[in-house]
Amino acid sequence: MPVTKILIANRGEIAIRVIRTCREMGIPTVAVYSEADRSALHVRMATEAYFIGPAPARESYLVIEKILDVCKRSGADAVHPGYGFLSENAEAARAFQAAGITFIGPDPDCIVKMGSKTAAREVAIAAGCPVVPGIQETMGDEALLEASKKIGFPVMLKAAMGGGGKGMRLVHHPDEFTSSLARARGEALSSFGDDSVYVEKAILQPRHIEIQVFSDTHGNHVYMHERECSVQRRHQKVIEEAPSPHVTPEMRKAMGEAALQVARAVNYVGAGTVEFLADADRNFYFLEMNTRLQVEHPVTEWITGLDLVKWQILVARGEKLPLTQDQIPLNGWAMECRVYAEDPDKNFMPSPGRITFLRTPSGRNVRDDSGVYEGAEVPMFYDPMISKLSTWGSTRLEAIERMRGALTEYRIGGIRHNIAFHEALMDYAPFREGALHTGILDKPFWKRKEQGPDLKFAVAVAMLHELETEQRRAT
Amino acid sequence: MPVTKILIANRGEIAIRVIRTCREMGIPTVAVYSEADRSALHVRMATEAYFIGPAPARESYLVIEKILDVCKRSGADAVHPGYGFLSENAEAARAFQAAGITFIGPDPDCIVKMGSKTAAREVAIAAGCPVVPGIQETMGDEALLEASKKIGFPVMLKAAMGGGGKGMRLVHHPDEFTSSLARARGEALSSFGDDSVYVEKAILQPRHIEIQVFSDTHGNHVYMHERECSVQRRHQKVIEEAPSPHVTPEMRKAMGEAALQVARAVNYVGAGTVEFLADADRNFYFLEMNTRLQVEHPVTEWITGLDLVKWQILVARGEKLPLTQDQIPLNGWAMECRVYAEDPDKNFMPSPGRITFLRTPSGRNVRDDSGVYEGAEVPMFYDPMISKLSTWGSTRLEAIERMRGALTEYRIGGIRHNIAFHEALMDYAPFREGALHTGILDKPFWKRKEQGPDLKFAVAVAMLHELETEQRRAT
Amino acid sequence: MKRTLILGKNQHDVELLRQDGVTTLVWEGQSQTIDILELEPGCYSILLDGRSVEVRLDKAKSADPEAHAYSAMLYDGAYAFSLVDPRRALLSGTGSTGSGGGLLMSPMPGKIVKLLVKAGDQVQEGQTLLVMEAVKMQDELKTSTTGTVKTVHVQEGAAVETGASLVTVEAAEA
Amino acid sequence: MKRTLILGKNQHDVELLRQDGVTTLVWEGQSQTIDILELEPGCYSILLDGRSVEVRLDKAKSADPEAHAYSAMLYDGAYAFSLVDPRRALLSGTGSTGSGGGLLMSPMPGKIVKLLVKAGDQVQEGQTLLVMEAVKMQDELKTSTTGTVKTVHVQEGAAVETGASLVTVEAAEA
Repeated sequence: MPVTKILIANRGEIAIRVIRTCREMGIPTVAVYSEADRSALHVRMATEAYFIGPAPARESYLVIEKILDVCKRSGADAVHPGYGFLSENAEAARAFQAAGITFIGPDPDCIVKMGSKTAAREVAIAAGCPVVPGIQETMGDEALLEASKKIGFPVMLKAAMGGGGKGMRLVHHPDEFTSSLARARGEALSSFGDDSVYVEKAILQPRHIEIQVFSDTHGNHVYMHERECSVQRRHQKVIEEAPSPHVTPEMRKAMGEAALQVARAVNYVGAGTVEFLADADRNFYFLEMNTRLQVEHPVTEWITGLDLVKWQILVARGEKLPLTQDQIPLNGWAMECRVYAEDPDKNFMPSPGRITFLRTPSGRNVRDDSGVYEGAEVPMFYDPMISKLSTWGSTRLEAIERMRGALTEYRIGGIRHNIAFHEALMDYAPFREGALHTGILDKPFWKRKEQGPDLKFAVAVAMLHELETEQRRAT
Repeated sequence: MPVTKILIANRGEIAIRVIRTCREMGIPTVAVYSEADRSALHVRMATEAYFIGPAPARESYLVIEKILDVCKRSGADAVHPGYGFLSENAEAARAFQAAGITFIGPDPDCIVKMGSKTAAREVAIAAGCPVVPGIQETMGDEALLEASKKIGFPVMLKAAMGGGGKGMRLVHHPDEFTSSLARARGEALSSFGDDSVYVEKAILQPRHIEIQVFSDTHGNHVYMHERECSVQRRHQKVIEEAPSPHVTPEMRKAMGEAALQVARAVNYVGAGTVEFLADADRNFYFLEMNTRLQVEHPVTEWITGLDLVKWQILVARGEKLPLTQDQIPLNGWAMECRVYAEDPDKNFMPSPGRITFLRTPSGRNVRDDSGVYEGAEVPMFYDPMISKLSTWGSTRLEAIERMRGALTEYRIGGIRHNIAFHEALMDYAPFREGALHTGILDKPFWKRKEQGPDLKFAVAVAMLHELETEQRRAT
Repeated sequence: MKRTLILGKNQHDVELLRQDGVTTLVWEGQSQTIDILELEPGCYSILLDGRSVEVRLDKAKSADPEAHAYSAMLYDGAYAFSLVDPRRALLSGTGSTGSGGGLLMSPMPGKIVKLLVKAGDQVQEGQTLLVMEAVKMQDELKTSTTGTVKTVHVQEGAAVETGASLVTVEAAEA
Repeated sequence: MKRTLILGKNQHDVELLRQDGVTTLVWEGQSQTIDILELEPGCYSILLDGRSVEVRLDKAKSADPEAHAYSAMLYDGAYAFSLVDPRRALLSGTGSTGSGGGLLMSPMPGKIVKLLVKAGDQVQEGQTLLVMEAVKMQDELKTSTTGTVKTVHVQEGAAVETGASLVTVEAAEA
């Protein structure tokens, strides 16, 4: 299929990420922007840029017809959806196909199948991939309680159409069951428009470990090892790394092969991620499959040296995967911090606004995937992630120390952000030791550091100096 | 030897480079600055900073007593000299030793020996390392002419104490000999205070290929493969890469082992570089040894994944080399462009001044070792190199395409610079094909590109808009 | 001239002396030589007996013209400092200020959803003065000063920037 | 209002039309829809029928108050453009200007080492007008206009910034 001009149906850092690879491949890019994004970096960096409507995503970035219209106006013959927005929208993928435009992602049927947790679980079971013990059917309240008793508490309630942690509830005891279920259904309904809920065995202190898979249209499938994504806050990933300190070579191979079984079972095409929960004994269980490029793909790029966006484009062109399984490298260790416009002192409340000052870190084995610039506006309408800072080291500790150095260099003015929170995490003993699980951030470990005496002295000097200057000016 | 606080006797990007590794290792740093450098980035990033005198380097950065004095005031117990300045100054190394301060570099005797081209050549011959046929003795004019006739023209005249291409002359025919020799002696005298000149067989269209070596105080020596540095302008490196497109695995091994023979012969300690000339038939000849960290060390760091500054510090502490020869990796390909404040349209005249605008490239496998920031002043007193931009790719072509993309993102305002020159080089066929030799830039290949129609239109729009705004304001 | 630097609940006597080309910071009676360079407006490179520190001051808007107060934040937006005349420091009861002399400032750009006090009201430390909204999340803003509401600088429904003055509370005499 | 854009030896009739909220660039009679946004002073994001181009204008100092000329450089410091009234374009003989209307500007910060002309002198295209020095290298600055020296804006020994006006040459009538 021809991929000669790519429309990027996204914004922020992922749009920049795709533009960079397209530049290297000599492919012109088409950006789209809402009213809130005329001055955004992706508009400045793309070859072309077109307006698609009001700031709310459902009136711009999520409107399939508008994206199709820009394809026609610009002559783009392919669409890269990034992550979020239309990336796992089967209707969009179908609409592009129908218009003769290459959708850089898997087949719409595959998106549909993997978009339903229950259907995905069925696929995994059929493919011989281990799943968490539980009842995959959605059912009434009474039946769910009975099923939970059979599985044995603690159990986890999950929204059938869910994602991102919404509609998930841990239930320790039958007594809490009814009220927890009501809340889970409520969240599921408001978030996904569907109150279907199912029940699973709860894995306590689980690790979230995922396998990057890649497949072409010729039936070739490879895995690019694992990513460790256990460091989460409210089910949202905060720090990702590759490889995982928990995974042995044997476990890596077993997880990789289990993930490929799932990919093969759905004739997967392109970049995909099979997510697993792992317990302390290195048992692992299929969680879900994301049929798109993942936010945290840079850590995989660091340890393999591969360009995942380039591979996506090659696959979309109908080419074969450039490497076979035994040619996929695994070198050193990579770490990624998600930098958010949010206030760690105020319960991580989003902090949109104008970035009045920006100094980004650089140097050896530091990568900053940023969607902003000095003077840029962080709109209140979208996800407040402004950058992904990643580092590589020959060991995990080296990657951590490099990350801490890079965080020290990162200066963002005008908005609140979570740099200091990440700095504290780099020093947090359970994190450094690699004793990770998805609840590692539940214990309040973080307090903003007191300023050292030198910083106080310096503030005094700067303020006295400014006051003097002001008074001199006034007289 | 204790290395608990490091004074960096340098400025610019190399001072930043050393600070970054020290931060990762938890070692406090001490910067020194001249009158021209109070606002320089290394002063801002170091733990401490001390003033050492007027702008000219001979009154500040080159004054050994001033550096020693700051060691005492700050309690620094080690000095990292960077490159240039005191890095190959045996007297400085001795003075630090005498004061009980660790000099992060080899023994002073070793610096002396390798500082003289003729002595270095004797070492190489004795160590069994091939050298360019020639007469290593310095002698009178008549004797030099006779020797040249014996070697056979063309010959190369070289300053015995020289470096950086100064005092070098290619002589094609005996008729030109006398006048060329006079100019070579004149340049040698004014540049190095010594008019001694020797003669060598001229290698036509040679490649400049160098081997990075590393040695510890326990007699261990490794090489970290080669760097290709043939792309030079007036004997100054412009672009470096690793590995070299000219070097086969056999040649790499032979060159590496020849370099180690030299290192062993002088009981070398620390980071060093053995430079070779190579001809079209893959013969290689010892040129000189640099007893310090090289400007272009990042390309070696890219392909090996190693931190050369960290290794320098470990060796200075008396530790053993972390890896043995067969553990030194070689992955992919790396490219480095030296970004200068200079005007390629005006014969590369230096262009000091204030950087009014700066946007540095980022993203996957892009590294910018910069010594400046937006608002920084590039002083007229020092080397006008402001940054080293390096990229890595799984192949040479990928590294080149990534470099071109990164150059496109690099925006520097307020001063002239050579970004557009590097962009043009990335498209220059002999360069892309890897047909490199030290004269590749002698042929004028470069003309600044005409602006495309879109840029002209946009300039018209911007100017008309500004004019309107101005006129609205005036009325 | 001596001033009082207020950091959270602490206050320090500070003074900058300039003599014979040497600048000295006197902090609670202790002196150290300093060198200060303004790199760009509000951004300072400061050497304290050689130790290199960088400070970026974002002046917060103060609606109180009499204050002579000088509020500042570091680049990470997390700390608030004030510089006042020593007499005022005593008067305003800064021993219990959160963001400088009883002045509540906006921690984010957003909208004032609800005002819960008016001038003259008596308030207690920890009491909610107003509710703000940003990105569809609401936040209750509390005072860290016990005393009397002197001025309410904003109206319900108003859009405010980070650092905007919201409510000034005059501390009760201790 | 129509203007003439001068780029090196070329000149183009240009006009910006604004109607019903749509802005149009007319370039030598050809129209295209444009969208312009000032990102920060002097830095523009421009969409030309969708094509995204960024322009950073560094205004060069012009010492000629009558010029109405508008000189600009892109961020890489390499190109000079002028915008003039069409009548002036004819008068000033811009067909042979280098950096805009016979005005020689400083290409770098440096020192004027030697002035070789004075007001009233006749000069030829390519003739050296003065010698500058920067970083110990000297550079001869030549005119690209044949005509008469109108004004010498600098003195020997003066330190000048990039873009400073040095010498204005009035073009001879063709």
